[in-house]
Amino acid sequence: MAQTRHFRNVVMLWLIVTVPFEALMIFVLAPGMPPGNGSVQAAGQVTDNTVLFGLATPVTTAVLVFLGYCLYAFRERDHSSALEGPAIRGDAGVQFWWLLTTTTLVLFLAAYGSIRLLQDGSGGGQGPNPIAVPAMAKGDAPLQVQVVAQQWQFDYRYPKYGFETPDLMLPANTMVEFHVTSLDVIHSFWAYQLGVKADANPGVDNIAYVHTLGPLTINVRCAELCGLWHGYMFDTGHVVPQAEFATWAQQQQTLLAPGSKRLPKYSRTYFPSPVRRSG
Amino acid sequence: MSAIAISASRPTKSFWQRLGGFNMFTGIALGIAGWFIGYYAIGENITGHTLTYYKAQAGENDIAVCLGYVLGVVGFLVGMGFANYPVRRMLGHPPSLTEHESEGEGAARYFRLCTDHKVVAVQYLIGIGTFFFVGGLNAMFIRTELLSPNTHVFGPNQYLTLVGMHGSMMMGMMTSGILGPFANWVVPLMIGSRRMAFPRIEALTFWLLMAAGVILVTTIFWGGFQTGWTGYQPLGDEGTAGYDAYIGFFGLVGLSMTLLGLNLMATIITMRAPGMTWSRLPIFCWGVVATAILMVLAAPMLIATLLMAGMDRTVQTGFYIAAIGGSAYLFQNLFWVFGHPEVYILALPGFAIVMELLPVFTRKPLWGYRLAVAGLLGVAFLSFFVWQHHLFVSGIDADLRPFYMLSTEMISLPTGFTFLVVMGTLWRGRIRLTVPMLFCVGWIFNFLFGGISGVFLSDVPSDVTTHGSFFSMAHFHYTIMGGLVFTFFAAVYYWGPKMLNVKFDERLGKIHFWTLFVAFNSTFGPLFALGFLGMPRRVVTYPLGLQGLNDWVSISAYCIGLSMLVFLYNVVKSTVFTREPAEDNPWQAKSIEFSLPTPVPVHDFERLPTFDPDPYPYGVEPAPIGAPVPAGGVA
Amino acid sequence: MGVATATAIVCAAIGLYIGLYLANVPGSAAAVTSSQGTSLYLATVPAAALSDPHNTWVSYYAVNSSGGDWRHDTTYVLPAHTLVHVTIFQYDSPSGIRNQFLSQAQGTTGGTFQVNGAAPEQAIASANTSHIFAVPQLGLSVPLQGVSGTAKNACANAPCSPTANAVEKVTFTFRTPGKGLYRWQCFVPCAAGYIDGFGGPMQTVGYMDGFLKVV
Amino acid sequence: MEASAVHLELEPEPRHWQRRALWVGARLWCGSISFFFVSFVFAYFYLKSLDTNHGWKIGHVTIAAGIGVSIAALQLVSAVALRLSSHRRPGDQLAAGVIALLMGLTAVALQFYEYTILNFGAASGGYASVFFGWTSMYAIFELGGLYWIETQVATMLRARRNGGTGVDHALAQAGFEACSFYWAYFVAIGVLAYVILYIL
Repeated sequence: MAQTRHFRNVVMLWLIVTVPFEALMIFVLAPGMPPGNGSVQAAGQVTDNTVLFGLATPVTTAVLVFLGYCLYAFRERDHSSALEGPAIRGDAGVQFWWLLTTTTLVLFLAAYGSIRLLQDGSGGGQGPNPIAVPAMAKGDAPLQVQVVAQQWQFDYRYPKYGFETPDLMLPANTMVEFHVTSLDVIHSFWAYQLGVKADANPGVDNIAYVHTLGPLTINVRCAELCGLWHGYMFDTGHVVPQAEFATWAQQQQTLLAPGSKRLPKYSRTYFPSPVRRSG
Repeated sequence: MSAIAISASRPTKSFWQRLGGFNMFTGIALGIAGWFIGYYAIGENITGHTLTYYKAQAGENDIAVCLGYVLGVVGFLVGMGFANYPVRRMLGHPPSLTEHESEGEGAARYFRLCTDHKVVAVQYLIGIGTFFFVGGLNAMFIRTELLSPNTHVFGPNQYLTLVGMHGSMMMGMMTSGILGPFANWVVPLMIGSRRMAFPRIEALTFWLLMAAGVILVTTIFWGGFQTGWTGYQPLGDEGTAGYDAYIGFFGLVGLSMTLLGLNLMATIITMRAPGMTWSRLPIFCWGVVATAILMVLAAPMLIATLLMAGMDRTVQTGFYIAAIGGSAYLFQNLFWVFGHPEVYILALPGFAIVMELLPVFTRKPLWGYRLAVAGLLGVAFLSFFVWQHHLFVSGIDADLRPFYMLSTEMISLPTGFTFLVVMGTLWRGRIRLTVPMLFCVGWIFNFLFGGISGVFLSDVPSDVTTHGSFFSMAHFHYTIMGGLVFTFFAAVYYWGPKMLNVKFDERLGKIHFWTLFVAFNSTFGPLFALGFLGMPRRVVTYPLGLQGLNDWVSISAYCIGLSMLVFLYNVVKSTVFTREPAEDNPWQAKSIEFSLPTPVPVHDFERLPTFDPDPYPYGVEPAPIGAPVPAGGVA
Repeated sequence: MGVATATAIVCAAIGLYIGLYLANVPGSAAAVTSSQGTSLYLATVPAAALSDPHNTWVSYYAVNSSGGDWRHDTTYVLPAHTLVHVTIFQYDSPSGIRNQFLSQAQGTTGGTFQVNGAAPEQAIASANTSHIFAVPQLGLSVPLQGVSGTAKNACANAPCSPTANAVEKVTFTFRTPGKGLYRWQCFVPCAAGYIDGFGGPMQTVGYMDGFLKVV
Repeated sequence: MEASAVHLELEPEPRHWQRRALWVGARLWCGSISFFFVSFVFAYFYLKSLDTNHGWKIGHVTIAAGIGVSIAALQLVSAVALRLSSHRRPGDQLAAGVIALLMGLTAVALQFYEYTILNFGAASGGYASVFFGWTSMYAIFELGGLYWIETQVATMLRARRNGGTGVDHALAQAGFEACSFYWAYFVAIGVLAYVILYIL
C-alpha cells in the first residue's frame, strides 16, 4: 500500500542520512569538542557533549528527513487542484510509541547528566555547600584560590600564600578549589579551557572544583553582564608545573607584600560598605 | 430584550474638530503634562536628607523620574478617554460593553480608544510592528559594532544600551506579538462572539504597551541602561535613571500582558457560541488559553520584582543589596519564575499558529487534536518548574540541580507532542507551499534546532560551558526568532489580507521567506559555534581569532535586515499603493473567520453562529471498506 | 495626512536624538612629546564643569603641563613602545579603596609613584586614596592620593587651578605596549550617590572611564 | 445581508455571557494578584533564611502590633460583611458595601499612619524591605478594590434613586458577587500578610 511504501522510504532515507552524520559527529567532531581536554572536568564535558550530539543527531535527522520527504512526496504541484488529503485524525499506536521513545530519551539524558554532575561537579559553581565534591578533593587538601570579582577585573587570592594578584597561576595535576565571590554586582568567572564557570555574587561563596592536568594557557572571561566594561573583563591564566608554581608564589609574596599587608582577613565573603544612594 | 441596533454612520467632523476630545493627541498632551506634574511639581519638591544628598551628588532624582513616568502614563490614559467609563461607574451608571465599539470607518478610529476587537488587533499589528522594526534596527547596530574585535563605532555605553533596548523591545513588545494582533482579531470570530469579554481592557492593553514602548525609548535621555533585558540587580541599582525607564517599561508590559491574558481567557471561557464546546475549539484558541494562563500568572511576578527594584532605587529598601540583608539571588529567582514562562508565552502562540495553519495547507484534519492540546497545556504547566536552569552556575544551593535538569528536559515531551502533530498532519497531505505555509515549514526547521540546542543547555555538565555564552543566545534566537517571528509572519500573510483588506504580493512574500530563512540560519547557526568557542553574551570585544565568524554573522544579519525591508516594501506597496481588496477566502480555509465577508463588519455576526462537531473538516474520509490505515505507521 | 505628517515629524525627532546619542563619543587628547620624553597630563575633579550635562559627576580632564587648558577628554593618544611620564593633578578628596590589594601600585616603572615630587612610594593607605588610575589590560594600576577633606580652598567644579586650589600632584611612568585600543578605569567607589559607588560617572566613558589609544 | 443598511437588526448575545465573564474575570484576577503577592512571600522567606551579612533585621526593628491587628481585623470584618451579603437583598448589600468601604479606607489610613510611627526605616534590613514593600503595595491594591466596592455602592444608590428602572438586576447581582469574591480573596492575602509580617 502507498503509505507503507512512503514509510519504508522515510526509514531508509533516515538510515542513509543518519549513519554518516553520526559517524562524523562521534569520530570527527567529538575529539575536538569544546572546551577541550584541559582538565579532568573539561574532559568530562567533552564526553558529555559527545553523548548529547550522538543522541541529538538521529533525532534531528529523523525530523528533517521526514519533513523533507513530506514536502517532496506530498507537495501539491497542480495549483488549481482542489484535491484533499485523507482525513486521518490520529493514531493511538504512533502516539504511544512516540511517547515511549521520547520519554526514554529524556529520562536517560536526565539520569546521565545527573550522574556526571554528581561525580565531580563538572566544573560548575556549586554554591557554598557543594553537593558534588570530587573524590580527590576529599583526601589531600585541595589548593584554594579565591576569585574576587569586582567591576571590572578578576583578582585571585591565594590564602595559603597570603597574597592577592590579578594573575591566575595554577600548578599542574592539582585539585583546585575555586571560591568565587564578588565585591559589587554579579559577575561570572569563566575559565574556558578548565571547563569552569561560576557566578560571582556579592555576599556568596560559590565553590567550583577543577583538577588540572598538564601546562595550559587559560582564557578567563566574565560571562555575566556586569556593566560598562563587561566586554573587557578578561585575562589570561596559566597552568604551570608544580615547581614553577612554587617559585612564582614565593616571588609574588615578596613583590606584593606592601599590598598584602593591607588586605582584610581572609574570609569566604566580603561586605565592603555598599555606599548607598543615601550616602 | 430587544435586538441591539447598530448605527453604521456617524456625523462627520473636520480634522481640527476631531483633534479635540479624547484621542491620541489629547493623550500625548496630557501625558506630557502628567510627566511635568510628576517630575517637577511633586517629585522635585519631595525633601529628605538622603534625597538631597543624592540629588547633590548624582545630579539625579529617581523619585521624581518614577513619579513623572507614572503620572505621564495616567495623563496619557485619561487623555485617551480611559478614565471616562470608570468615573461614570463611580457615579453609579450601569455597566456597558458596547461603548466605543463603532468609531466610524475612517482611519481616525485607529488613533483613539476603540473597543472593536478588529480595530485593536490592527492597532496592535502596526504598533508592535513598529517597535519590532526599531528593535531589529538595534540588532543591526549591535552587529555593526561586532564587525571588529574591539570598540570601534559606538562606545561601550551605547553598545550596552543597544543590547538592552534590543532585548527589552523584542521580549517586551513581541510577547504580545501574536496574541495582540491575531488572537484579539481571530479569537472572538473563531468562538462565535462579537467582542471580547472586557473590550475596554482589550483597548487598554494596547495603549499601555505603546506607553511602555515610549518610556523605554526615553531611557536614552538618561544615558541608557547597562543591564540588558534581564535587568539583573544590583547592577540595575547602580544605573542612572535610564534604569527607571527600564522598570517603567517592563512594569507596564507586565500589566498589559496580565490583562491581555485575563481578557482572552475570560473570553474563551465564557463567550463561546452554541456548539463551540471545548473539544471543538480550534487549536489556535487552545494555544491562546495555554499562553494566557502563563500571562495571567507569571506576569504579575515580573511587576512585583521590578517594583522591588524600583523601591530599592527610590525609598531605600534593600531587597537586592547583599550588605544590608538583601540578595541578588532574590531578583534572579523572581525574574526567572516569570522569565521562563515568558519565553513560552513567546513560543506557544507559534506552536498554535503552525498547527492551525497546517490543516489548511495540507488539506487534512489536524492529526492528533487531543495530543496537540495536551502538548500546549503541558508546556504551559511545566514551564513554571524549570526556572532554576537559568541559575545552574549561579552558586545557588546546588541540591535541586538534578531536579531542574529533569524538569527542563521533560519540557521536550509536550514539545515533542507538537512535533508529532505537525508531522502527522503533513503525512500524506496535499501540501500547498503558499507563503504562510512556507513560514510554518520554516518554524519546523528552526524550532527543531532551537529545541535540540536547549537539551545541551538543560544538561548541567554541558551547560557549564554554554551558559551565558553565544550558544544560549543562538538557542533562544532559534526558538524565539525562528519560532515566534516566523509564525508571526505566517500569521501576517495568512490573516493579514483579511484584517487589512489588501492582497499581498505573493512573489515578494516568497522572496521574503527565502531570504529570511537563509539569512536567519546563516546568522544564528554560527553563533552556536561562537558560544562553544568561548564568546560570552553581551560583550563588545572578542578574541581576534573569532573575527571571521563574527563578520560572517554580521553580514548575514544585514541580510535579515534587507529581507525585512522586502517585507516592509510589500506591506507598504499593498496597503498604500495597489490597495487590491482581499478575497473573502483566499486560502479555501474552512474555519469560520474566512466565511465572513472582507472587511469583517463591526458586529462580526448578524446571527450568532453554531458550530459543527469537527473544527477541521478537511480531507477525504477513508473508504469505509477495509481496516483503518495507520497514519505515521509504526513498523 | 495630518496624522501621517505629525507621526513622521515625531519619528524623525526621535531618530535624530537616538542618532546623536549613539554618535556621542568623547574627544581625545594626545600626549605631549618634548626633549624630556613623552608626557601625559591629567586632572581629576570632584565635579565636572558647571556647563557639563552632569555637573555633579566626578571626572577626569586632560590638562597641559602647568595644569591649565582644561579639556573634557578621556581618550588619550600615546605612542607605542614608549616610556610615558604621567602627571595627574588630584583635586578630589579620598573615598577609600574597595579591594585593598589595589593600594599597591603595579605595572609602573619600579612599581612606584611619587606624590608632589617626594620619594617614590609603593602603596598608600586606603583612607587617603581618591582614585586609582588603572589599565587592567596592561596590568597598570596606580592609587592616587586625594586632597584632605578639610582643605579650605578645595576645588568644587572643573576647571581648577594648581595655584588657587588644594592639589596633590601624582606622577609615575609606564611603558606603552604595541598599537591598540586599551581601556582605563578607576577602581575606587567614587561615584557618590550611587550604590557601591559604581554607578553614573564610574560607568560612563567620558568621566571615570576612557581609552588609551596607542598608535 | 445588506451591509449598507443604516440599522441592522442583530441577534442579541446570550445575557449570561457578561455575567459569567464577571465571575470568571474576578477569579482570574485573584490568580494574578496571588502571584503578585507570592513574590513578597517568597522574598520574606528567602531573605529570612539567607540572612545575608546578618542583615535580616538591622538595629531595633519592632513592629506596631496594635495597628497591625487593627488593620487585619477591619479588613476581615469588611470582607465577611460583603461576602455574606452577596446573596442577600440589595438593601443588605448596600449596607455591607458602605461598611466595607469605610472599614477598608480606615485600614489604608491606618497603614500609612503606621509608617510614620515605626522606629525603623526601609533600609533596616531584609525584613524592613519586605514589610514596607508588601504593605505599601497591598495598600495601593486595596484602594483599587475599594474603588470596585464603591462602584457597586454607587450603582445601587443610583438604582434606588431611579426606582430600579433600566437596571439589569441579574448583571448587577453578578457584579456584586464578583466584587465580594475578589474582596474576600484579597483580604485573605491581607490576613496572610498579617500572620507573616507581624506574628512569624
